[in-house]
Amino acid sequence: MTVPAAWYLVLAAILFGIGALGLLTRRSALIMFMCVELMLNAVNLTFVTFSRTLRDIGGQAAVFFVMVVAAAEVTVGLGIVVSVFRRRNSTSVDELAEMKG
Amino acid sequence: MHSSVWLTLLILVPAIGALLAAAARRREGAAFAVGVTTAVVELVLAIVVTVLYNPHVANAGTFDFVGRWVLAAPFGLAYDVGIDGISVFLVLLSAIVLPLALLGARDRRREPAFVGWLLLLTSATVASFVARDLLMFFLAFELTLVPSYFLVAQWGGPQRARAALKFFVYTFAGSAFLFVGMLYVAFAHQHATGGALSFSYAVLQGTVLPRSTQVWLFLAFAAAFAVKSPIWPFHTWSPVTYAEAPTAGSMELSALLAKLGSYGLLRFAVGLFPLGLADLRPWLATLAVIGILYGSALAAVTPDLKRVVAYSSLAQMGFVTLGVVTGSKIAMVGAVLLMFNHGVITAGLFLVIGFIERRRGTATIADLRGLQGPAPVLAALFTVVMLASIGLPGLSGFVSEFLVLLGAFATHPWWALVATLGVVLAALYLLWAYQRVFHGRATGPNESVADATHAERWVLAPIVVLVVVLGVFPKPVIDRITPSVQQLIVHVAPAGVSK
Amino acid sequence: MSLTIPSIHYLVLLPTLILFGASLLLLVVSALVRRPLRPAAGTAVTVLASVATLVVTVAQWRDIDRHGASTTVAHALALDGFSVVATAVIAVSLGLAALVSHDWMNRARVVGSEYHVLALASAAGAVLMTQANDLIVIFLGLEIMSIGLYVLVAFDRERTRSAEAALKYFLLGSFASAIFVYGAALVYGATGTTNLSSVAYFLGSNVLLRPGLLYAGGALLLVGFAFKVAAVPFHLWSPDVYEGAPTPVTGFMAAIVKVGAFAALLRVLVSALGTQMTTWRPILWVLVALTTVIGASLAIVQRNVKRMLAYSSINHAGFILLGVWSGTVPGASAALFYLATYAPVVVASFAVLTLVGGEGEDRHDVAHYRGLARRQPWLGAALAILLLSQLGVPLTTGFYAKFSVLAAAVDAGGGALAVVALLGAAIATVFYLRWTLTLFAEDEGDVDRVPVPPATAIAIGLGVAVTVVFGLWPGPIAALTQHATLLFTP
Amino acid sequence: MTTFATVDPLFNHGVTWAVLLIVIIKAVVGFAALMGSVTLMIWFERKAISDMQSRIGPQRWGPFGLLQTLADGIKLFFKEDLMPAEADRFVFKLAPYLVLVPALITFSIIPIGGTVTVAGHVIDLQVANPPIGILVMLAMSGISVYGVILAGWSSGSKYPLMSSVRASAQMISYEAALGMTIVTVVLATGSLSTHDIVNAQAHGIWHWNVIRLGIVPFVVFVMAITAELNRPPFDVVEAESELVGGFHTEYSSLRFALFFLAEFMNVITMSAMIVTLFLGGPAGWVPNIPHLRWVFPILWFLAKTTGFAFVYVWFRGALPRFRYDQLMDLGWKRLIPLSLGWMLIVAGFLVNRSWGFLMAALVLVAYIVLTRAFELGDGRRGDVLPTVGERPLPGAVLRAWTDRDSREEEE
Amino acid sequence: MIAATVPDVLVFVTAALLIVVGALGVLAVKNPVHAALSLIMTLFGVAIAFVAQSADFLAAVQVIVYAGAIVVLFLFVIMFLGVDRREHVEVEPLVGQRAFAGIGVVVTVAGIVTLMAKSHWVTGAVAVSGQGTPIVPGSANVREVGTAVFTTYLFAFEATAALLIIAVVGAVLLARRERRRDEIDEATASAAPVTEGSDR
Repeated sequence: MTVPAAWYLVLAAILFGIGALGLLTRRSALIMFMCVELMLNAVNLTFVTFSRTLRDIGGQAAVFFVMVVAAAEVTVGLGIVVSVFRRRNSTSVDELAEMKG
Repeated sequence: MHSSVWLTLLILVPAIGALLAAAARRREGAAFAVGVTTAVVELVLAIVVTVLYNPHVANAGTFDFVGRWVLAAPFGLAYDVGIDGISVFLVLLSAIVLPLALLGARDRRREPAFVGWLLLLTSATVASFVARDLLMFFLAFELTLVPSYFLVAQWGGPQRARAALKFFVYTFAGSAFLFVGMLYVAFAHQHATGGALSFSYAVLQGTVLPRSTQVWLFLAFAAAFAVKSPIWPFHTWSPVTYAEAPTAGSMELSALLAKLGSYGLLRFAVGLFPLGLADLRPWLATLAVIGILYGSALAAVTPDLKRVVAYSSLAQMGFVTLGVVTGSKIAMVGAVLLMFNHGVITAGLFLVIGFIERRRGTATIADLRGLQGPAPVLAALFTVVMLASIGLPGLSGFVSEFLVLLGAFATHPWWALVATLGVVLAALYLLWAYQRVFHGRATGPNESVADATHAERWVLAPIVVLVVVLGVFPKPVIDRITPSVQQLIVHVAPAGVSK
Repeated sequence: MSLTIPSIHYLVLLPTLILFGASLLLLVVSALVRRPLRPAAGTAVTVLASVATLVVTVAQWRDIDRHGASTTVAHALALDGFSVVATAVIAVSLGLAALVSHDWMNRARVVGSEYHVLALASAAGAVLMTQANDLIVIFLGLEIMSIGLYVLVAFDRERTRSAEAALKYFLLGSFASAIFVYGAALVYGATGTTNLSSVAYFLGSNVLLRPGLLYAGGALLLVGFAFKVAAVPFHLWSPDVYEGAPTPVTGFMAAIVKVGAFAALLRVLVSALGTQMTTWRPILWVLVALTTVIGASLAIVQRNVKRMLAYSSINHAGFILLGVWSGTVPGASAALFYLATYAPVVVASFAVLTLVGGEGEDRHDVAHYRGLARRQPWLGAALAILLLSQLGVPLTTGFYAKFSVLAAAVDAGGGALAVVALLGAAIATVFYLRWTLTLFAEDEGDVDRVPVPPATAIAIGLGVAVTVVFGLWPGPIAALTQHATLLFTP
Repeated sequence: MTTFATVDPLFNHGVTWAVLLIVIIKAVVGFAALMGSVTLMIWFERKAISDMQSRIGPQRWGPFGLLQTLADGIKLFFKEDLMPAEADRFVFKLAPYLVLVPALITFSIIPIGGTVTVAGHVIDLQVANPPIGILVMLAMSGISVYGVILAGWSSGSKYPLMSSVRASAQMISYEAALGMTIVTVVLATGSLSTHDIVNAQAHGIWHWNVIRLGIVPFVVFVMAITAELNRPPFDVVEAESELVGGFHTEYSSLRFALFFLAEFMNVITMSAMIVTLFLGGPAGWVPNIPHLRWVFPILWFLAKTTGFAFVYVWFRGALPRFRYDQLMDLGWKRLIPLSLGWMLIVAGFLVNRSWGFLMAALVLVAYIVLTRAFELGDGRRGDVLPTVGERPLPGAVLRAWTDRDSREEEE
Repeated sequence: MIAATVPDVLVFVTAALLIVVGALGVLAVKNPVHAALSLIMTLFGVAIAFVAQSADFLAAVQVIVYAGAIVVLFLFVIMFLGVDRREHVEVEPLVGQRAFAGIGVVVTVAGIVTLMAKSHWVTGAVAVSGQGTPIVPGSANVREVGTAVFTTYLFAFEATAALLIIAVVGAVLLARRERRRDEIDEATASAAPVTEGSDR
């Protein structure tokens, strides 16, 4: 038997937090985007851990879908980054100066 | 019992007139003609209804012309009309003010729209006076905002946009409370009886609510009506809006929309939550008295003639409020009568000021002087209306104010005593204003002010007639009001209102 | 080992199949013809698809009448009155938005059918969200809808701002998705399933003595939804995105995102977590209060009409949330009524903005609306009615929408919250009226008339007609939404 | 469908020290064998190419120049290790290992023989038999991209960077086709484990996947894997004429040797993988010689693998390099649709015959649609160079598939 | 629950270190390429955690999809755009925004962990729905995952098809060079005769 589920859950929560923090504090669109991936990975880890604890394969199936979504998001997201870059030579969110939050 | 078709016509005629007027945008003066025709038809209808009204209808409370159709059951929305002694005169008032406003304060700028909004406003006002359903009342009450907003915001003075907005936001915020309170009552009733959602006044009157709830609900209702009325300290929108509005707008606002507030207070807040009133009475009476004194004081010092009337309206509405909340039958009758009389008087005052403004382009007291010389008839007309407003015995204002004070003395002597001071102050500030504007020696542009034209005289004539007739012989009116007030008092009697 | 493939009720799937099928059809056809497709082709297919969807919803409604609500494909999708009405609303929004986009594309000289491909797919995603009965399916529907919208937001290649808005929308959108799916994971841990019916069943048959995990999951789900519907304080993206996106897209987005996200939110909160109402209500209370008041307040200071409408839409989101807050059957149907009446209005409003904004979208200041109703009475009056409807003036659908959510809230014991929301509405009147008044103000005289192409005119006309006709006679929609209750209500 | 034992029989009785020892021995032997064969492979390639080009090739060191590779290695070891000034030092050092390690790991899942029983322990003759088997290979081919892409990037130099970008695009493009052919194999086998895959092909040549699945997946796989390895004719990544020396231009000394090592290791591993997936792995005729029966599968395996290693060398010797756009064209427009369509057909036939024909019909329709779409797409793209008609690839089948549309236009 | 053995703890610690260090790397490093490398590290850590919890199939998919495709795509875009050597940074759009975000995230995560701990980490009934297939520890569960995907999550699986199509269409549309009708009219006018034999 492996280590208690709690360890993995806390690990996932920390990973999620780091991802969220990165998304909120970094200014480079690409890295913000990587942080989203971190968050999704935390979700996957959580799903798998629960799946093991609950002895239900559903959690693993859910991870499968999260991965598909991640792939789709990356495709479009990078497309947007490229598109922005083509129009303005930067991907830094701060430089979206025309906009005021 | 008469058919509710009359009331429906009263609502529909101006609405249709408004559409026709708006459609008549091509031809010069066509809209005005449509407006006047509509106004005359409306007035005739209103007079017919007033005459036909039977104050002793037994089987529908004191309401006549009743009719009820459920329009949208899920919302509890129903078309439910009927009038009693309280509302019949307010309907009449609406019908009287409309032609006066059209004829006396004609505005040729974008006339179709002007006439259209004015007619629409009348329609909404009449609808709210005849509504016997809380939701229908609320709808009409809110609908009055749109035309009056546009009237003020498009045809008003230099500060019109701000004034109109202030007016709209204040009243809208006030009605938020009314709306929630109304929903609460309806749901309380629905939960108690288990039937369909209904906002019918007659039905909701039967709802038994705990005392504390009634206090809260009364406050919620009062919030909306206090803004509209206005009651001190919710009046801050009124002087600026009255001053900035075009003459017709000021007339409608002060003569009718203000009455909507006090009417709502009397009909719905008092009628539905007698226990709430019982707890809140001293506070409301105090506010009313403060309003009387405050309005009078500011009317004395304000530099603008329109604002003088605005503040005097605040004071007069203080009397109405005092009459409504004291709970004595006499005071209530007085309050209802005062609503009508004040409506007539204030419309007259604004008309005269409008005439002056039309001639001089300003209503600032400091710019006016000695108008009596060049315009004696105008001065005379102003004097009559002003004296009525002061409450000179023999004119209509006196009767109603006297009744209010009489009733109030019986129940709230101290308050009444202070309020009496307001009568004195009214004499002071109005006479002073009169003196500054009409007396003295006319110089500069004031010298060449034209006297009242025939048209203007004819417009003011009905007001003068009403002021005099109701001052001398108010009995038929009082006779029609009393049974309804009596009915209301019987309903709220357990709360110890009657005296 | 053999698989038992779950039974599939194709009627349930049909709206999604039609919308997505139309999308694929356009995609394939545009790959197979030599010249790029004219916008007319895409518009025609989209409008037909939305009409077909509407027809299907009628059939679905009859089916529900006969057999009652049901789930299908291993309980992943629910067929209930709620989803049917929401689907119909999405279809209507899609059709109207397609008409508006048609003229926009002609004006901007955009060719090809990609716009409609994406719009149809987004709508399909939104429909999925309304039907989804499983957190994972909600998530996928959310993503299908959002991804289409991200691209649509970036669609205007003339303006840098469009792509920047897309980037911002994308980053915050995926942030929201991640939060949402983390919430789904925690709910899965708390209940052992992601299926909403099973969650409801589990929570109904077990009393959780230590519901911390469930609370955490529910809160995260709520935050995810709050981002999507731009509830304060999760609204920061919305004004920028609304402003940056091509105007027809903004209207489309404002309509379908709200319908999809609120439908899913209702299903999650009311159906699945209905037993936990006492827990999520206080959170929603705060959200509603903030959203209505702050949304309206921030709208006042805007000069750009698109941003103004963005904040106004935040304000509306607050009102719809109020219906959700009630957590009752009337609350759900009130929220649905609100959505059903708001969607056409907002699409039509943005249609007017599209026209006035002009090519290059540089005429979005309130000042550009000066005297519009004088120059073009019909257009001006239409916008005035739409604005007044959003304001909630009686005799428009906006009034009944606000009425029903407030009624539901008061009924559920939220009088204070209703007052707060109404004060928010009172604040909102400031900018609606200021704008309306501008329409009727004297203009400088040398302003050109705005061309009004027929398709957009139809869309605006329909929007106005809906708000006026049902404003005078709200019975049908009200009855429809009242019967459209959720499958599992506590 | 038969159920396969997915768990290594070695672990049937728990993990003991003896078992651990066996695992370690397997790993060491596998590693050593691979390293040894790499030296042989390099020698083999040089010799074979030399023969094709009528040269002699290495001959000085050892018999037939067999020790030439060793000598080259020693030379590289003593050369100066250069670090470009603009380089990203950490990544620059990391990259070679990222190429090497996946190659090694991939080899570990290849079954090189049947089973032997030593002291009661049943030992599979493969380093590891994870239940997810073939996915390890896909994963590792995914990882090996990083070595290439990071090596080029970290050099801080233009041409290597360009080469990296090409490499990443190429590898991603071909991975899809690769994955789908593997799916075809997995569909037919019903298991991901390489062990099961070879077992399923053990009953004669007609059960080999190359025949059982139709020749198409095999051909696609060979092409895709060649592209994955950046081997000729898909070696645009290191096209000397365009990109100097490719992504490892800036590398020298031992690090360069590591790249070199990895490339040849990959050739062997992928040859072995082809043999495992399509040619029955160690399957073959086994003469009934007591105690030596276990040797023959290994010999069969080695023979097949060597044959394939020769094919790679042959490619290199015989075929000119693709242009970059042709390469992408081939990957996206031919191989991916082809492998996808074939996968669907195979899946259909696995259910039953009518489904198979239905799928085939659908694929045919899709093919027609795609051809039309591609043709139009080429027509719309005004600024791109026209594609070349004759594609320098072996195999008439593939040419027929890939060239059909251009031939039609010729007519 | 049986107490964890030393190897299990070691595996966990390895995974946790990889995950946390990698994540912090993404959070902290300047260079996007390094961030991508850190991301891979985290991804591998997660893959190890998957294996340790008998989700071998997912671990493989994790490496194939995330490391093999997603991060490569990242790197590809980074290099394609040439944004690797600089990150335009260090303007605070809102005063104290970063500190605020930091506190917010820490509080949220702490809150989630506390709530989870209070509910003893997991409260769902074991295989409550009865639709899911149970996990067999020690096997790869490929078959079980497949079964779940094609039964319980059949619809979700079909929805992914739509998702991926829309994503591809969107990405192609975004990355394509912009053309407007007038340009295309020109292009087709000149290209039309060429298309017939353009392959030469």
